[in-house]
Amino acid sequence: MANLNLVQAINLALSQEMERDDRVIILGEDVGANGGVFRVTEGLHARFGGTRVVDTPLCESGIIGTSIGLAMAGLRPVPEIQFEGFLGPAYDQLCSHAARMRTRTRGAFTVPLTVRVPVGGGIHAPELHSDSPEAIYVHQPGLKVVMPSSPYDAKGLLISALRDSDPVVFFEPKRVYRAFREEVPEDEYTIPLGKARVVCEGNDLTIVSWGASVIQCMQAIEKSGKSIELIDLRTLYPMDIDAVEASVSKTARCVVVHEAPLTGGLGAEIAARIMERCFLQLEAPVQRVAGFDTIMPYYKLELDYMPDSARIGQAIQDALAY
Amino acid sequence: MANLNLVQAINLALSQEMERDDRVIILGEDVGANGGVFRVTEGLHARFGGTRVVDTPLCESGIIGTSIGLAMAGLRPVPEIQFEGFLGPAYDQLCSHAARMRTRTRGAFTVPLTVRVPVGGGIHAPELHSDSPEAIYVHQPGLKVVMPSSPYDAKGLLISALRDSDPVVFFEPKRVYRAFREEVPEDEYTIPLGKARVVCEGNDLTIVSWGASVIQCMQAIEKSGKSIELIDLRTLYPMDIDAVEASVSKTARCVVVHEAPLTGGLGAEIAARIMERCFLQLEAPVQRVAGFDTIMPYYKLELDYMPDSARIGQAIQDALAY
Amino acid sequence: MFGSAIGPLIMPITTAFKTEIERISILDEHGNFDESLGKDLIPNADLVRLYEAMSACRFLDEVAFKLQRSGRMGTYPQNMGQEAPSLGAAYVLTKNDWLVTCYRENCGLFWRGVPMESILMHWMGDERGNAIPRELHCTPIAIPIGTQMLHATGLAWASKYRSEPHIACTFFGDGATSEGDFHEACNFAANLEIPVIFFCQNNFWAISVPGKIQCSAPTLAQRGIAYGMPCIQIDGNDIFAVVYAVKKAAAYTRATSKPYFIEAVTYRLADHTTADDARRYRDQAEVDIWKQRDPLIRTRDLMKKRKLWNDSKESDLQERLGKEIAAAVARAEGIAAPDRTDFFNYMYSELPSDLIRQRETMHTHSLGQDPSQLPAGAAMPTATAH
Amino acid sequence: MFGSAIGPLIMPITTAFKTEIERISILDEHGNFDESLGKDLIPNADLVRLYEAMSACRFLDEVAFKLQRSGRMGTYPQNMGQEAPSLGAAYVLTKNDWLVTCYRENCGLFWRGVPMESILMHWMGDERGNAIPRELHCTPIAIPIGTQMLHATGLAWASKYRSEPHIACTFFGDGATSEGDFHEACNFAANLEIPVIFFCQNNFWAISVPGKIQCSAPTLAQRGIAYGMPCIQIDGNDIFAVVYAVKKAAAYTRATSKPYFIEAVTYRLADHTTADDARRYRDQAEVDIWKQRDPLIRTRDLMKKRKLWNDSKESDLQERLGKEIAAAVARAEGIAAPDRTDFFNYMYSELPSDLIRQRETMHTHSLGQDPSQLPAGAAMPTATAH
Ligand SMILES: Cc1ncc(C[n+]2csc(CCOP(=O)(O)OP(=O)(O)O)c2C)c(N)n1
Ligand SMILES: Cc1ncc(C[n+]2csc(CCOP(=O)(O)OP(=O)(O)O)c2C)c(N)n1
Ligand SMILES: [Mg+2]
Ligand SMILES: [Mg+2]
Repeated sequence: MANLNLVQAINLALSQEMERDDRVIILGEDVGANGGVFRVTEGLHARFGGTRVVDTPLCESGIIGTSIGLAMAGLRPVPEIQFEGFLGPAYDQLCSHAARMRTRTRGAFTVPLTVRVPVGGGIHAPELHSDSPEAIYVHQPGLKVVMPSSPYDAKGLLISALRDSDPVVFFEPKRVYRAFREEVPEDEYTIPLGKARVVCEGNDLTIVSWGASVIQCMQAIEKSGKSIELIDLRTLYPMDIDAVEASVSKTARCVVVHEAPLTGGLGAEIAARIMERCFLQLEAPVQRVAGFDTIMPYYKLELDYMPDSARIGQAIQDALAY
Repeated sequence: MANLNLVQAINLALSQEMERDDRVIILGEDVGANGGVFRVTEGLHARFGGTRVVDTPLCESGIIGTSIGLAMAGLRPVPEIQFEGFLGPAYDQLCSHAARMRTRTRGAFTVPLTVRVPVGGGIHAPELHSDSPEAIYVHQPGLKVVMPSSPYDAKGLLISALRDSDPVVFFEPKRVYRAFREEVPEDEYTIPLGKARVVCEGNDLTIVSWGASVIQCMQAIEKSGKSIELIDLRTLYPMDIDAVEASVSKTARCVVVHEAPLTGGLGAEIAARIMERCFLQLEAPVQRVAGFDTIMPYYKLELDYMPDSARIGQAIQDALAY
Repeated sequence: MFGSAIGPLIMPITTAFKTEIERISILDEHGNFDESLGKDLIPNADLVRLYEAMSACRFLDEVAFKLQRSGRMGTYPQNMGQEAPSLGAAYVLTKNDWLVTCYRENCGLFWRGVPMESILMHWMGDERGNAIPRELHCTPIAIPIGTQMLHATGLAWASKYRSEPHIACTFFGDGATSEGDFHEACNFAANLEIPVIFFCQNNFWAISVPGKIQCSAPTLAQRGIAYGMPCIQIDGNDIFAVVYAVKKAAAYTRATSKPYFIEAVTYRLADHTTADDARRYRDQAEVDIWKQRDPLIRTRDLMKKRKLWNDSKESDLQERLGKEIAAAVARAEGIAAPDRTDFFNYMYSELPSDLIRQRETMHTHSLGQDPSQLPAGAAMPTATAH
Repeated sequence: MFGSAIGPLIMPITTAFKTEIERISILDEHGNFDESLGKDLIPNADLVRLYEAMSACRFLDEVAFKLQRSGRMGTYPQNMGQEAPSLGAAYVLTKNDWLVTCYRENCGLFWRGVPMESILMHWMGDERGNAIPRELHCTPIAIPIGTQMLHATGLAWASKYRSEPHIACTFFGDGATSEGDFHEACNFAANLEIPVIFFCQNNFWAISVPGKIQCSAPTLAQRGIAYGMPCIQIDGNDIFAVVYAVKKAAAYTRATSKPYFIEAVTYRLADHTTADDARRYRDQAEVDIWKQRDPLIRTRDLMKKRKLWNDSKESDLQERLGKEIAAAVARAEGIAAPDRTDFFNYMYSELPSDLIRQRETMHTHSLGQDPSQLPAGAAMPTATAH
């Protein structure tokens, strides 16, 4: 066991899997000697050499497109995209090819790649360094989408992703990178993709969230003084809607929290599914606490944009009072 | 008045606006002498010349990025992307720049472009020629998204889009292009963006849809023998949720129909909003009839993938029986 | 080498860079044959086989066209006139070298061993046409233009990573060279030293858009200069020039693990696809000139000159092809219809439970409804609202 | 011109293309000055102004660095060492020519008239820093690498469309030339004949990635050959070479409406940004060499040689800049905090009703809840569930 932050836990998972499986290679901008701009790949270049930890040209479509070819040939590339705001140029290769290759070729080719992408706001970064595009990739069939909220989960989920034979978009919440440490086993372990975690149990209301927002939710729960169950989805596709259903069947009230804009965000999908599954039990409409339908503002106002414990608290109150 | 199909109605809108406003220019692949692969720009090159109807290199990001520059300079570019499956390479320019320029520069620059994109399945086309990515662009703040279902609406909505000073993604359902004709006034007229149309009134249930699916909905309504209200959203962002609310408040039951995959599709957003606004009136969960969460299959099976009147009928029954 | 950050700065006007590009033609449309380059390039027996392969591809093309016109197939992109480039490459390369193609490389794919019915099935709207055995080292037909070259870069990199001697050869049109992904693939391969042959089929048109809108430079070959790649321009309707260039490129690429750029000048004699009408945008006079430059004609004439071929061999060939291709069509059309839920089956290595539910209930329930979760009595046509 | 589809095919090996690229250096780091090219290029009075402008930019850079280090500003990309390229361009071009920049072109932007506090405000996390008056013809700082060149293409096209004589000059780094959008912009401009100067600041690094990973060709200038553009390589730390090249490029571009490619070889003397630590990946020896090549030093030395400058002028300048920049910082920091709902206000020409509701209720209600639609008694903290 070691006391690690999110950056360290991911680094550990990467190095253990690289040790174990020489099909795993890392590629991206500044992942080599520099160890990535967040230092997530720190030390890996020194340890595994320049053939397995590869600095690429500055081109996100190229990084993903090349990774697709590597994966089709049987390797397990782990491309890094430096910030979620630069995933856009790779959208087409991810959605038109990575997501489709297995079904297109009836399984003759698969694309076992894991693209790591720092995500979200709250770190005083410049424009396009603070967005939350997860819903975009959940809407694309053929991809899996993961977003851990803690070091322990990150290690187990990343190992699962690296061993998965389908393309995974692995979002790493920047705000959590160095926010706290927790005990992370040295030994390898996996957390299955598609399984949510009940962070804390409760009877009055269910909160569903993922990524950095989970921390804001915990704060809000503490402040509320209510018996609230918090579900961290961990994997966004496939989504563990059974866990959500089980909880809401019990509590009859639900709040969903995410940083991405409200409209078309995953909160909508979760709300719709809760309605489909818990219609008769539901005592209040599912409340969504999300980014507003505006551009994520530059950092002077970013905290006004992002869900915080006050806004989550308001939603808890609204749901309970309904 | 003329009896026009969707292709002709759009062509008429384009030529009238080009006549009226020489800031309007068309650019894209094959839009010139060839008149576009669907012949939507037929005759415009001959009429307005090669400086206003411009064949570009084969590069969608380039087409949109250049259009952004044209629009920033005060022109009103109307780029065409040949099929929605090729909008992916332009995702970044649309979402990272077109959508953000006004707020980024506090209004010093605006991006009045209208990107025309044929969309959807049902025409026996090859792979990546039959998708429905509208939810992706609705989730991006700063864009407007339109999808007409009829020639009359198409002309009025397109003229509004061309005169709008924000970037508009104008999806044209391929399946409707030549499906039927209707009376379309010769004179210019506008249909405001953001206003839905009540296609037919009813009391038992509300169906919400847009694009080519509207036609399948009409068939299903006819077969059902029930009193069903059909709302064609026409504009997907800003969405006329007031119209949906008004109808569902009356009928207490709702089915949403779209071609795009279920998960993260706009049906989720509409369902979530109906729950938020009509919770106490709702007699059944909002039913979603959508594409499955799979890749749109090649055309042998495309009709099994797309919502048809049978599946819509099933949802009507489920909602009424709940 | 991109200058190092420490080199001296030299004044005032110096030459920073200098280059030139060769153009190769060995067997031209007038029957001229260059012995110096062409002599032992293609043994006679192989020449006959190559001609037969081109003829087969041409025959299939015509059959496919008719299938589309009679409603038995969807949109189909004819290959007519462009048989030589992919064929020459497939002929030179080994079976372990990747062919990463677009949609005008049928001839090379057939040479490699892809069954004709696979290609037909693809255009008949059936994914099973893409289930090509991995050991053929061919990727599926690429629909989004310009994207597949990056896959070639990755595939070849994997060979290099495993210290295997295999390279990739990727094909694309003149239009494709306008896409950003084309640039990224060339640049990736050049700078990371990945053994890819970038093979451009310059057929002067991208649907209706003329070549000069894709590239106003004197050649397309010079695209490669941007990446410091060796580049060559060849007569793409000359199977000898193709074989010459691919041999040269493959030797270089295999030896250095660096990419090579080939521009083959060719022409599509048919419409862009069966959905196109090329008369709207190009002159018949241009087409007529290129009909003279047909790769089949000049190859057949040379074979006749060399006494390898005659009219009766030709009619035997056509007869044999007629039968073979009819059989391929029968196989493509005869395959059992896919199950109506088939599109669920290859989505993931393991189907998520929600997709299993969607598949199972697709004809019986609304999408969001898990039958087991409906309230008692619900979803029965006669039940009343709660 | 991309060959026409009807040209003759010539045999067997011919030259398809041939070119060379010049490198220009006028005032080098040893004080050598080439009279033939440099003589009347920059009048003495202007030279002093240009030097002062570079000094101002350098001074601001140092202040900005300290602001970041003391927590008064976010991440900031220093411009140190790269003052000459954008300055020379802004000096040559007219106010109606577009400057489409990245983030190492402060010097050119200040010359054009962009207030220093705008740049500071941008990096202080305030969009108001981008509200630059349109008549300055500058676009906002571009964050996604490689994307802004396409905007330049559109802006310049609009001038051409309106028969205005204005061109665009767009700046980007060596790293940016790896992006697909770079390629698409160059190709668009070349083939559609749009008057853009593509100005590459090759500073040998893209954060930690060395230049040869972005371009393994001998020069970056030869990227332009792919598009048939005239290209030139210059010493980018030599304000004379910059002015020479931009004059030449602008004259060409304005006269022909065709693009031109400039590679300016330069170096960033600081870290990539304040979030970077360049010691992790580059040698101090390299930095030390480039410190000798500083554009300010050689310009100052020349001015002294020409008796235009001396130490007391230098200290006067520094004192003046100290005050001016302190005032700019005060303006940037003194601006009233934006309203907490400000990010709603520039989303659309007219705010959709749903956004109005979100703005109005953002601190009082859950997002989805329109207060007017809540059931009576709901959303009151003391109400009980229905
Ligand atoms: C990304 C993308 N954009 C547009 C299209 C539509 N399209 C199909 S083929 C084609 C022209 C391709 O031209 P070229 O690369 O020269 O190949 P050719 O057809 O001439 O062999 C176009 C525009 C596409 N398939 N993919
Ligand atoms: C599309 C995109 N990818 C990645 C980044 C992160 N990033 C910021 S600057 C930079 C390096 C840019 O190098 P170069 O173009 O040479 O400019 P320089 O910083 O050297 O002036 C990178 C990778 C980004 N801003 N945008
Ligand atoms: Mg072509
Ligand atoms: Mg650089």
